[in-house]
Amino acid sequence: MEQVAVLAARAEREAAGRLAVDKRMTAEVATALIRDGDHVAIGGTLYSRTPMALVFALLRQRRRHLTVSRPLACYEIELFLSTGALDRVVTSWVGIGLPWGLAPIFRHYVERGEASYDEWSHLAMGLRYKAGAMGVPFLPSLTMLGSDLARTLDLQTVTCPYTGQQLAAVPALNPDVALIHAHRADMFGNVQVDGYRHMDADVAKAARKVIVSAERIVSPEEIAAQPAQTMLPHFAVDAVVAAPHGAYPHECYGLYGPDLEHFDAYVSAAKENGPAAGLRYVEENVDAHADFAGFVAAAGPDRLAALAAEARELMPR
Amino acid sequence: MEQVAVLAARAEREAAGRLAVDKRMTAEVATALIRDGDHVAIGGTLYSRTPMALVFALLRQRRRHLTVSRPLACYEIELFLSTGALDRVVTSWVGIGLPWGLAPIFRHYVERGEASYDEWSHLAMGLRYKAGAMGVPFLPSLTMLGSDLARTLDLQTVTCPYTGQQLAAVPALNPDVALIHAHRADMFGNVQVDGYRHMDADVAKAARKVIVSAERIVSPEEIAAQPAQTMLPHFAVDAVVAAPHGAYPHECYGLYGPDLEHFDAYVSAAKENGPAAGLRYVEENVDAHADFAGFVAAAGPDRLAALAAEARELMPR
Amino acid sequence: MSGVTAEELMAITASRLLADHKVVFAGVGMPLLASAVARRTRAPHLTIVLEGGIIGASLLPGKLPISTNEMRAAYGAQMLTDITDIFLYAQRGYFDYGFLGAAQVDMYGNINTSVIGSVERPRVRLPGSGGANDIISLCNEVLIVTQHEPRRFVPRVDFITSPGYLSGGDSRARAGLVCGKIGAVVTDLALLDFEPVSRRMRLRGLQAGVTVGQVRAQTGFDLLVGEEIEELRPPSAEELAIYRELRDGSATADTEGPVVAEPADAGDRVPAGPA
Amino acid sequence: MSGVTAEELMAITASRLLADHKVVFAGVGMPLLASAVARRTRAPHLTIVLEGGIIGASLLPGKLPISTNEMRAAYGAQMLTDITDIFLYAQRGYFDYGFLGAAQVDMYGNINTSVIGSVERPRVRLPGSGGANDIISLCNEVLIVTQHEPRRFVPRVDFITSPGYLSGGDSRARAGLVCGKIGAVVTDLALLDFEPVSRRMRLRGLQAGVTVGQVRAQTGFDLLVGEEIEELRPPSAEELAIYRELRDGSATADTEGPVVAEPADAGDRVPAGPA
Repeated sequence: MEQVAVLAARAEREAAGRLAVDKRMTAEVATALIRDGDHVAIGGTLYSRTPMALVFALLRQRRRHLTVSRPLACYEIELFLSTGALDRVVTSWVGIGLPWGLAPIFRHYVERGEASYDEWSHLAMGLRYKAGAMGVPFLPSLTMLGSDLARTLDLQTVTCPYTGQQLAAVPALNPDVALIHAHRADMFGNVQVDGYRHMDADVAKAARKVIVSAERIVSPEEIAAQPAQTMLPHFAVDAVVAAPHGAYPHECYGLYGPDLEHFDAYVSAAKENGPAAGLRYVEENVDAHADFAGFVAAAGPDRLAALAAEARELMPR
Repeated sequence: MEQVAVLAARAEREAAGRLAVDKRMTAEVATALIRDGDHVAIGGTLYSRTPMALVFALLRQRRRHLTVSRPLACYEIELFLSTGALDRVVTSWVGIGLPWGLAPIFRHYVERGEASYDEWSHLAMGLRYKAGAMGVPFLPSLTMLGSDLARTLDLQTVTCPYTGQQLAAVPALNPDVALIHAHRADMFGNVQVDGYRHMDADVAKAARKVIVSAERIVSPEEIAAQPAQTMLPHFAVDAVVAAPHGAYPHECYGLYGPDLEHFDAYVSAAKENGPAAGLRYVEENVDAHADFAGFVAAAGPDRLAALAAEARELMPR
Repeated sequence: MSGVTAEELMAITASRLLADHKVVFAGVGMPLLASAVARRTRAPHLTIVLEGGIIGASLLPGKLPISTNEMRAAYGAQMLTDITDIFLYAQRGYFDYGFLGAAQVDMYGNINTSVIGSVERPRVRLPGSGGANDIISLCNEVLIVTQHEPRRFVPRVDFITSPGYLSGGDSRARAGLVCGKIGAVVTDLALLDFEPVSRRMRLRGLQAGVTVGQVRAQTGFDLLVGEEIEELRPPSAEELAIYRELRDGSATADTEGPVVAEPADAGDRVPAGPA
Repeated sequence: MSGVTAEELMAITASRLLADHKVVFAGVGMPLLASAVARRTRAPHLTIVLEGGIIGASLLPGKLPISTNEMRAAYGAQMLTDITDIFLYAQRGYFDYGFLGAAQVDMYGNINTSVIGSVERPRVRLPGSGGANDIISLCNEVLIVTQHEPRRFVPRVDFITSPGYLSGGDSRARAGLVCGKIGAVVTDLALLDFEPVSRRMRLRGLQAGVTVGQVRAQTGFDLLVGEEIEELRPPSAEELAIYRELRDGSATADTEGPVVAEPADAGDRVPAGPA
């Protein structure tokens, strides 16, 4: 387990003094904030609202010795592993999704001991980010008690001073950088999301630096028109990246469904060729394009239109 | 401080088995759930979205030995005191509001030792409800440390098992009954609120029984049309009361402003006559009407229209 | 006529354990199907909660979600919130049932979905807990649904991802798990529960045509056998039709004639979706 | 020409302490006015946060909120959330400044807004902490703004509602208050801070025309005096005009000619609004 350093994260926040300025930049410039060895938290969950434009920009940079945490991790983990960027995964679950079975490249690295997997419960991940976001070093919970998860991670307990009840002390996590994809943001970094929010608000507030990509960059007036929809205020954000279809081939609530055919092709190759398939995927889908827009364009307008129609059909009327 | 009893509250919740049925009833029937000696938590804050229709129904019943908690308490506290219903107030602040000075009837009772005031910090109240809502006996925080609030309340501390940091252990509060006013609810008790939510979600989830009044009773389909606006699910609610203008003379976000003239008249009388003025207010505004609708009607259509116009003017466009 | 798959048999058996008006915390796949069947049959007021932050999920037949975090899971929902909040509802005691699958389950209901072999150098690295550990720690009652095979029903799981009754007796409570219970284990062969004192797994019912001996042969540990063993009703034609319509989007299956369990799909032995 | 009230003098002096691009956690009344003046003058990118759950508050001149929880406070906001969440932002270190008033303040910056007399049988039961205790415990820097009177500047407050430096030295940190500092005390007579080692209150600046002796006479304890005492600029005509427009809804005041402080309104000595 990493050291709990919520006070250090707070001190850094106090000292950093974010400015209320235009924070728009490209994904490449924004992800250059990330250093070798950093802990990067990726927002969204599994294949929903994954900040894929930012993930791709980070993959392009071939960073080394990263730790990545996520609520539930999908095949982006395998891409980081295949390109040699990742030492450690911190999450509660790694896979592709129900129909596709186990994640073959992830298995390859973890079963050989070439990458490590800190396995927490799903709520524990949520509470780790929440404690980091709240500025406290731990939160008490009834989860993980008695399990081998707790034993493996050396999870500590805490005793309630009023009742004597023994609870798990879930330690705060303050990632170095958070990557978040949102529906809308203004140039200052006021961020709005539609539908459920996964763990994104806590992931971002816990992190020391926050990079947000958004489907649309909107005016501050458009943000103020629906202030209760705002998930993050500008002073919790360092960089704003315009990224239409920025979660593709994953889904973005209300805007486009997941591209399951894309998943199929990836998983077939990964099952057959392991890490080589992961590396090849990055070369063909990340490196081969000038930017993320090129990757999205390669999907073709018909496929994008079909995914958008699928999303619309599922929305409340 | 009351005993921390989050596990008992949970056991009660498990055993109670709320049914997913039509929960509509009158304010009088709903507030009959409240017993002498109960701890009643009142939602909203100060003079915003106070569940006044429910408060009035409870005042009418002349319960005894109640404890009342609230984020910030307004003159409803004085009405409970003046009618002999209240033994103890649990909050961080009691007053009428900036222009009106100290709350004279509240002072009368507390300075004579005829009612007690457990004074917490505002965040501590929020964390007390949140711990109760989360099902944990305490939450750690940096608030209240070193203060006479902590000393007076015998607030305990807890040590982080990872960092050694000493934090306040803010004890869970699980009120017997919560009273909440909302913009919309369906008959099952799915509850939606516009604008900010004060501490209402946590207040309700912490409580053992939950009574919700709503400006409008809507269809389940109308709830499902904006599911991200839902603040409470039906299984957290026991009773649903239709109450148009149910926060009047306090305000309801987007719908009507506070009736400051009504406050002026109340405060003038309270300053002059103390508890007798509070009792008289209840007789004239609660007892004299058959129901809350009668009290609202007495304000007259012109005043209500002016308050509605004031609210509309402040909303984002 | 079409036979009944092991999955159909388990889902429909499990659906009958869900009482009306309750709240069920379901994962995708069989738990969601079982919950949806219950809503369409004997528990129309059952509320389905999904960990993605979804309360009161409806389901579009034939478009069941693959993930609890995707739009299809949110279809028709009464409330959308965030993931952590959903689990905190569980911790408060709002969720009457939780559903879990298992790569391995032992005689005390402990579940492994983490590793086959050692955690340091696993033979198979499984996806991990997801919400499973939380569900078994926090929900009021947990139902375990899994195929009945000796390699799954093991004396001791390689790794306790999700704590059942730990080493039996009061060891669960002593570990601080003061809430929740393991209500039942539903398999393609049987219905089981846990003896109240020892907390060891106990046979309570048999799927149609199955014998106690067959169950014992498929169980890798010494199973307690209840005094009265119920014979479970086979899925009705109506239940099967509803199940298949939900899964496929239309009632494609012929539901006439006697219903017979087909051999379970061997497939992957691990639940591939997050619990 | 119209004179300057004590409140105007304090608000405008305080407004100058707010740097651009920072985040200020303001209460209603003078703190909000001071913050709004700062935004209209030297700190256009200042973000105003109100405890009702409001981030990025704008203000309609002449319609300032009476409560931080009312609609007028939310006018033009960038974000609305709940109360507890706002304070947790403070606990995370997002709020550069917090503003507090005081019924009593002592030489270590401890504040009382709870009781005059004993807590068991108070002579005056004041409203209580509201968010004041949280603000001084959690914000990065706190500014105390209050009129300079001996009955307010007491050697020892009757009750520590909001902990400043407690008994001085490192006693604040030893109590677990490892964040935050008391940056300044702004009064109608002076600007004060706290000596870094003893943490005793220290005179740093004088309002125009005020002497050290006058400040000492209005302070109920032995005040440290800094080596260099700044003379504070009186409010400019522009600052006054902006202040009065915000307060009254139009520039009613004549802002020509020299500006002189009028005697402060005696009034209630307690801050009547929640901090």
